[in-house]
Amino acid sequence: MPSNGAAEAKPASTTTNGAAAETRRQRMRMLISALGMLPVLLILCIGFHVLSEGRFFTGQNLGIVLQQAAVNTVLAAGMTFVILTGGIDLSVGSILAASAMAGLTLSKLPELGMLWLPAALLTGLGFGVVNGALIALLRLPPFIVTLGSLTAVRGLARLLGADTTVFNPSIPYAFIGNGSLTLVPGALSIPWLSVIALLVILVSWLVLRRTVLGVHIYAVGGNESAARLAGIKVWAVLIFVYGVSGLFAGLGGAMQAARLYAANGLQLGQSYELDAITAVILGGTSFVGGIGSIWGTLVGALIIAVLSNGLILIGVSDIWQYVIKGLVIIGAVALDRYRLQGSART
Amino acid sequence: MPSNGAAEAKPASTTTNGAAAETRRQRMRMLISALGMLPVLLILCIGFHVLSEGRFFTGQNLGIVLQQAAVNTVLAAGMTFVILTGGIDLSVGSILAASAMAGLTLSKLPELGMLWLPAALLTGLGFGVVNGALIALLRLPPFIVTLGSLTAVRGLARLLGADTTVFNPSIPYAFIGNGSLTLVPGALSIPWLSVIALLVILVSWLVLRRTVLGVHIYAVGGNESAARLAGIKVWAVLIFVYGVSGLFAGLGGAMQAARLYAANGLQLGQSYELDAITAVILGGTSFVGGIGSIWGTLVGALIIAVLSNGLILIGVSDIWQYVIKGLVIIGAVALDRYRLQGSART
Amino acid sequence: MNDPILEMRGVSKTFFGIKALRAVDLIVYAGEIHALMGENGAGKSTLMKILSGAYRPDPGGEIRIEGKAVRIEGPLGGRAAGISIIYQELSLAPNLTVAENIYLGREMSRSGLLARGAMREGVGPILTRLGADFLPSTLVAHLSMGQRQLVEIARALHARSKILIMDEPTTSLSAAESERLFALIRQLRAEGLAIIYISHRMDEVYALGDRVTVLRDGRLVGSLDKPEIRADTIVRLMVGRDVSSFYKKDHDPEAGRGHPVLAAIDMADGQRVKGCSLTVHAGEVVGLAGLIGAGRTELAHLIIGASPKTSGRLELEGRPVEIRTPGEALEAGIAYLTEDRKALGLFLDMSCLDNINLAVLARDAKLGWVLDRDKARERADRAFAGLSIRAANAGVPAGGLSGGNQQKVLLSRLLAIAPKVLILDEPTRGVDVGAKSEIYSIIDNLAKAGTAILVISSDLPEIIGICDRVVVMRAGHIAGEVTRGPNSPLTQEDIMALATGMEHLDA
Amino acid sequence: PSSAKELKSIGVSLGSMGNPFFVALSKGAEFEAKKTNPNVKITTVGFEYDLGKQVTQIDNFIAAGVDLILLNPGDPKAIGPAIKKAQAAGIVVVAVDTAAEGADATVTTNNVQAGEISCQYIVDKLGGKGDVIIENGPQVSAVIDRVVGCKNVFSKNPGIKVLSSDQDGKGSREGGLTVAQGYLTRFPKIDAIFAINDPQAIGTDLAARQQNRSGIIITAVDGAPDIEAALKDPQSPQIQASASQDPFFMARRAVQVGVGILNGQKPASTVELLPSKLVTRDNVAEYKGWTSDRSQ
Ligand SMILES: Nc1ncnc2c1ncn2[C@@H]1O[C@H](COP(=O)(O)OP(=O)(O)OP(=O)(O)O)[C@@H](O)[C@H]1O
Ligand SMILES: Nc1ncnc2c1ncn2[C@@H]1O[C@H](COP(=O)(O)OP(=O)(O)OP(=O)(O)O)[C@@H](O)[C@H]1O
Ligand SMILES: [Mg+2]
Ligand SMILES: [Mg+2]
Repeated sequence: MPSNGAAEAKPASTTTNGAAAETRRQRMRMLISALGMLPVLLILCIGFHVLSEGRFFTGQNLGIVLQQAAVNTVLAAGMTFVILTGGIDLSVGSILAASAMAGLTLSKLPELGMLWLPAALLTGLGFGVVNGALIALLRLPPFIVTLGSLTAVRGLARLLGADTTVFNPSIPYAFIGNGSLTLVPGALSIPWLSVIALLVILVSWLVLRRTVLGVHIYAVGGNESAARLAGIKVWAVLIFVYGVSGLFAGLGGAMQAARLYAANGLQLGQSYELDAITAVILGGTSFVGGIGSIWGTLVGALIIAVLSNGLILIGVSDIWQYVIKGLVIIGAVALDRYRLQGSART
Repeated sequence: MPSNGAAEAKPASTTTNGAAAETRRQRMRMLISALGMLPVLLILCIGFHVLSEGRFFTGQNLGIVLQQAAVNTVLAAGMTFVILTGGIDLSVGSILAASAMAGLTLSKLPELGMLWLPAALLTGLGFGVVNGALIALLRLPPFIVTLGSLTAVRGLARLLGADTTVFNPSIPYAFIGNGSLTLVPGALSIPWLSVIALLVILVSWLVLRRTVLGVHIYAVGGNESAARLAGIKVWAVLIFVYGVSGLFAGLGGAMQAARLYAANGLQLGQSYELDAITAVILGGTSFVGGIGSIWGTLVGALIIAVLSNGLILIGVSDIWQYVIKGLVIIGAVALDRYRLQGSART
Repeated sequence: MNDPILEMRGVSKTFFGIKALRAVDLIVYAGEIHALMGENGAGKSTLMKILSGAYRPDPGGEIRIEGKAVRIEGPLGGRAAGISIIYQELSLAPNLTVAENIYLGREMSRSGLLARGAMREGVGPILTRLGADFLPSTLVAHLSMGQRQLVEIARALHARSKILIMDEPTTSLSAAESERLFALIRQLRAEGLAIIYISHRMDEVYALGDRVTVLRDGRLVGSLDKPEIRADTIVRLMVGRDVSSFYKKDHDPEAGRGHPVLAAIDMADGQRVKGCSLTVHAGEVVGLAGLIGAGRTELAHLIIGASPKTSGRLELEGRPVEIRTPGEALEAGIAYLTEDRKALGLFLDMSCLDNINLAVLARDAKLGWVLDRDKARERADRAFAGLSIRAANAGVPAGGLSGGNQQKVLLSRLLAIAPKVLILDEPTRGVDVGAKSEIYSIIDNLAKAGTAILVISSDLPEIIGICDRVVVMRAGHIAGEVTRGPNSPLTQEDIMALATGMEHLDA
Repeated sequence: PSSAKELKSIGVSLGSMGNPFFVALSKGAEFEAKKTNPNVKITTVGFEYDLGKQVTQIDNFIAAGVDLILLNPGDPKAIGPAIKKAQAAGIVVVAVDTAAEGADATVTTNNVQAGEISCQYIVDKLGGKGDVIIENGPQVSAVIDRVVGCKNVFSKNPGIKVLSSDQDGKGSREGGLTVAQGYLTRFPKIDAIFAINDPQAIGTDLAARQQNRSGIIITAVDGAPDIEAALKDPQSPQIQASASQDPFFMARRAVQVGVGILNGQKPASTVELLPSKLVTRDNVAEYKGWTSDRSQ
């Protein structure tokens, strides 16, 4: 019997040790996967800096990159919510265009001009909620619903401006499109567009990681039928995420309108959905749903912006920009897969 | 003991009855879901016939519809293979463009001109196999890989023609693009494009439903790890389906080249992937993989073509065409869901 | 019986630095049923997956089959070596038919074309032998858990191999199906097959096992020959202590039984459940027994609003309640433990912590929405300690745990709710003896505290061990009820008679 | 000339580099720029008719420190603020093909006039009487101008009936083919079709040939290489005229004007309109197309 007792003690202690090692290893693993594509982003930045003879890491250029990443970041943040539930939103580009058109049209009315910003946001929210309702209540596949609204909302955006460009050089709140927030007078300032994008990321992070709703979103993406059985109102979660995606598309529309002072129902936002989805997936969020983080999305959006900016900076021709962009996207994910190989489950 | 035996026989016989009834119910269900969107297609056709004052159901117009549906049908057939495994192929439009460019460029060489058709097919197959290898061997997500090649192959397509429109008014085999196969001389003829599309559907059906490989494709889509455990070479299946998708995109490229006598690396095939995916999903194939049929895809592709043709026929303006198309796509799936509600389990 | 058909020596397996197996030996002879036992997470399934080729072992070990050293490369290698396996996790393609699943990976074809008809005919005999009540052409998606398990068994048997591995094949089977399977297994043993049998049901091991090998923490702790196979010896090897009082039933059904808490009246769904009524009182443990496909799970789903009902009503503590969704059931105080923990229960990619807290997040939240992370961690730690869940910590994804530990995580979620009515569908499926006795004592304590408990189980000894009375379902109807009297204990025979519809014959 | 400021780098942002028109434009720009400074660095990008993308490209040009931006504006007015930003960074901006508000100069084909001569040809051929179609395209200002010019002419002739002008041929062969197939089925009698560019005209001709419809006069605007071939091809007699543009020359002019401004020479007028000449089946032999070698 004593021998038995000893035998019992031994495995117990080793498992405790093992558990500690396990935890350490897990922390490493989580750190690595949280870092995600950051190394790729850094490599790209340094590469472009060298190749562009020092033009990349200048205050002005970094400001431009941030500003260019802003709209896509906002769209991708909304897309992250949607993809986390295992869905997809192809309509963000069209909703962006419709919201910008609605906002600009309103901004030209003398009395109501100041309301253009909320109007754009509400337009986006409205379309998003309709998407969500169709998906959640009629149980239609997200791809088809948002593909349908990609087309239909594009048509509405064109109707709003009677198929012309709406232009308003004196649009209120234009500063959000072209102004900068001065942090240190004369030395450090950040474009308002980037400030908005960062705020969107922060709010998204809060919702996803610090609220009950956030856990529910991950749960619906992880296992929808289990979520339903666990008492989660899946339909409400779905309407929420598509609503957020629409709202952020509306915000993106407002940002573009303020940046361009103009919008065109046909041209604005064409195939923005692909960039947004790419940012989300580059950021490590899984299409299956339930896995991913908003910080990854931010890095993904920055990679796309750095790539566009850097290739022009070093004077690569338009055609080769296509080829290189495509290869870099595949390469980045391959690198990521390789990097995680040791640590991830198969 | 004998009583036991008799008692055992009884539930067995009732369950056999139950099983037979169950099978009958299943057959009904399968018939209904195989019929799929056919009712929607018919409603659309009849609607357009009435609204266009009898112009829709004319031999000539039906020929046009079939012809316009042909390329998308071929792409959607390849996409069906891919989506059945739970994947997606966003690169078909770009591969189509690159194949058409390769074919047309070759067709202008005097000695090798006749080889343009196989060259286009091989170009498509090659890109498809590369997609498949990246997805199957490096285990990269299909969305990202094919998004990357959507961009990179588009660049290559432009490079092939030095970024201009390549045209060849005397391209060999031009008949496949504009000729018709005469069935009853002077009375009945079918455009060659449609003949090719139908052949593609037939071959796809044979492979999917009548070969071992077909079962393996469905198995990989239904439960990838189960397929792996059953000894199926999942990687080979994946390379095959993306190869098929590429090959069919190459065929689509050849069809477009023969139809237009020209190709442009940038413009040709833009956003064809969306139409192909829409056809597949309208046809009832599930994004999750493992569920769907190639006949559904054919019906889906016809719906899209009828919609485009019909709206022009009844003189709906371009803008409203967008709106109506989007709504019809959503409406069709909603109708389908409603129709199936009675017969399917939740 | 002199030369072993299978020798595994010094087999180890490491998952990303975690040792799941440490130099394990296993020797199996032809014509024996070799039971492999051990607690949840001991490494049984891992060892078998190495044998079937699903996992590659760490370098160093050796596998000999019929004396020849073999390297098993992938599932095809396992099959070529004469090994077939029923995996613990069901591994069927739901979108394919029964016949297609059974032939998966080795389909029949004639001149290049698939021979569907021949395949359907080919699986007929084996399905009949297993007593399956579905056709080869049925889609697996339309089968219940138990029926799916029969398909897995049919697939393994159909492969006609030398070594047959069964990893918990009876978890979804009820007594009748299990008996039929046992007869088949004995027959295969007589034909000279070597059968490796994994189960947490002790009675099965006593009934079948010729030899028992026990694993603990990835190590071999001992082998027992037929005469030594007794509950005390096995359990002591497995858990390192005695588990004396296995079924725990301290609550007094007579004294403790309170008012009726849950009354389901005339519930039907128009398909599988045809007008069922039952009542559960406070402090009572009611068993719901029946053959597979009898409709027990469906009835539970109707009660909690997980599927739409065509008729019937519910009363909770005497008052009628309208429950349309599982969420409403939870709000009313009815909690349900699903029988299908992977598909309907757990969130495999989420942490155990989130899995445990999911149902009470809103209740715990600060300001109505903000997560209270301290409370959640406390609750998870308490669950880990209380149910001795084995995982590095509560932060690991639930998918990485062994089956039994996953079950405990899922159960913890329900216990966190502190419901009035607890419906447990196969609560100890895949759970080891130690954990089982823990779960039984939890059930007992809840009953003592006044919770009304309905236990759906296909494990008859379990039902008899823990329940106060047993309601039996047959083909969608309530076939009757078996009550424990002062002098008349519950018996398997009474329950089986009702479940199979032979009560009049026995009487 | 004694250049006060050397031209070191140019940024060019054009509609779509897949269009031979813009390819010819970029070649013209390169030719002229290399003449000024053989080591000049030219970055040419297509904005794919996305205004946002074009503004982004201009930002990138500013960051890259170019001296001159040549752009085909996505929208004549809306691009104004971006142009101001570039000018504030000391960059000279010249618009090509479409006028842009605030640009230092604009060099463009007179698109209204191009539409007018192309449609006047139809009116003349039909003798002022017939059913015609305006096959519209993407609503960019060049297309809008061409349609305006065309409608100007048609509206002056009461005998001409415009059956439809609200379908988008997407500016491509394929779009033209699809739209024309619909038109030909919808209208049993069509006397002439004005397509807003050459690819659409060729697609329209393919549709007509497929349906064995003859006697339809098809005209367009551009004078692209494929319309040259079609105008010489006896198999496509229905394609009869195209109002030509000269992108190579347009770009050369634009660079010349830009370099002039860099050196302090203001042009007389900020907008330089290049007239369009009609290429017909009769004069196509003498036409010097976009791809002919112009570098002498
Ligand atoms: N794919 C995997 N990745 C990481 N760890 C794994 C994997 N499979 C098993 N493990 C770990 O290996 C150990 C042994 O697991 P295994 O499934 O073999 O246990 P088991 O004895 O079959 O338990 P149960 O009785 O619960 O089925 C466990 O700690 C488990 O967490
Ligand atoms: N087509 C199906 N799709 C998904 N799940 C199904 C399907 N058919 C049955 N099921 C599941 O199988 C089970 C059906 O079991 P049922 O209620 O008929 O009998 P039971 O007595 O609970 O038997 P079992 O012991 O097999 O659970 C339920 O869990 C049900 O959800
Ligand atoms: Mg196991
Ligand atoms: Mg059940």
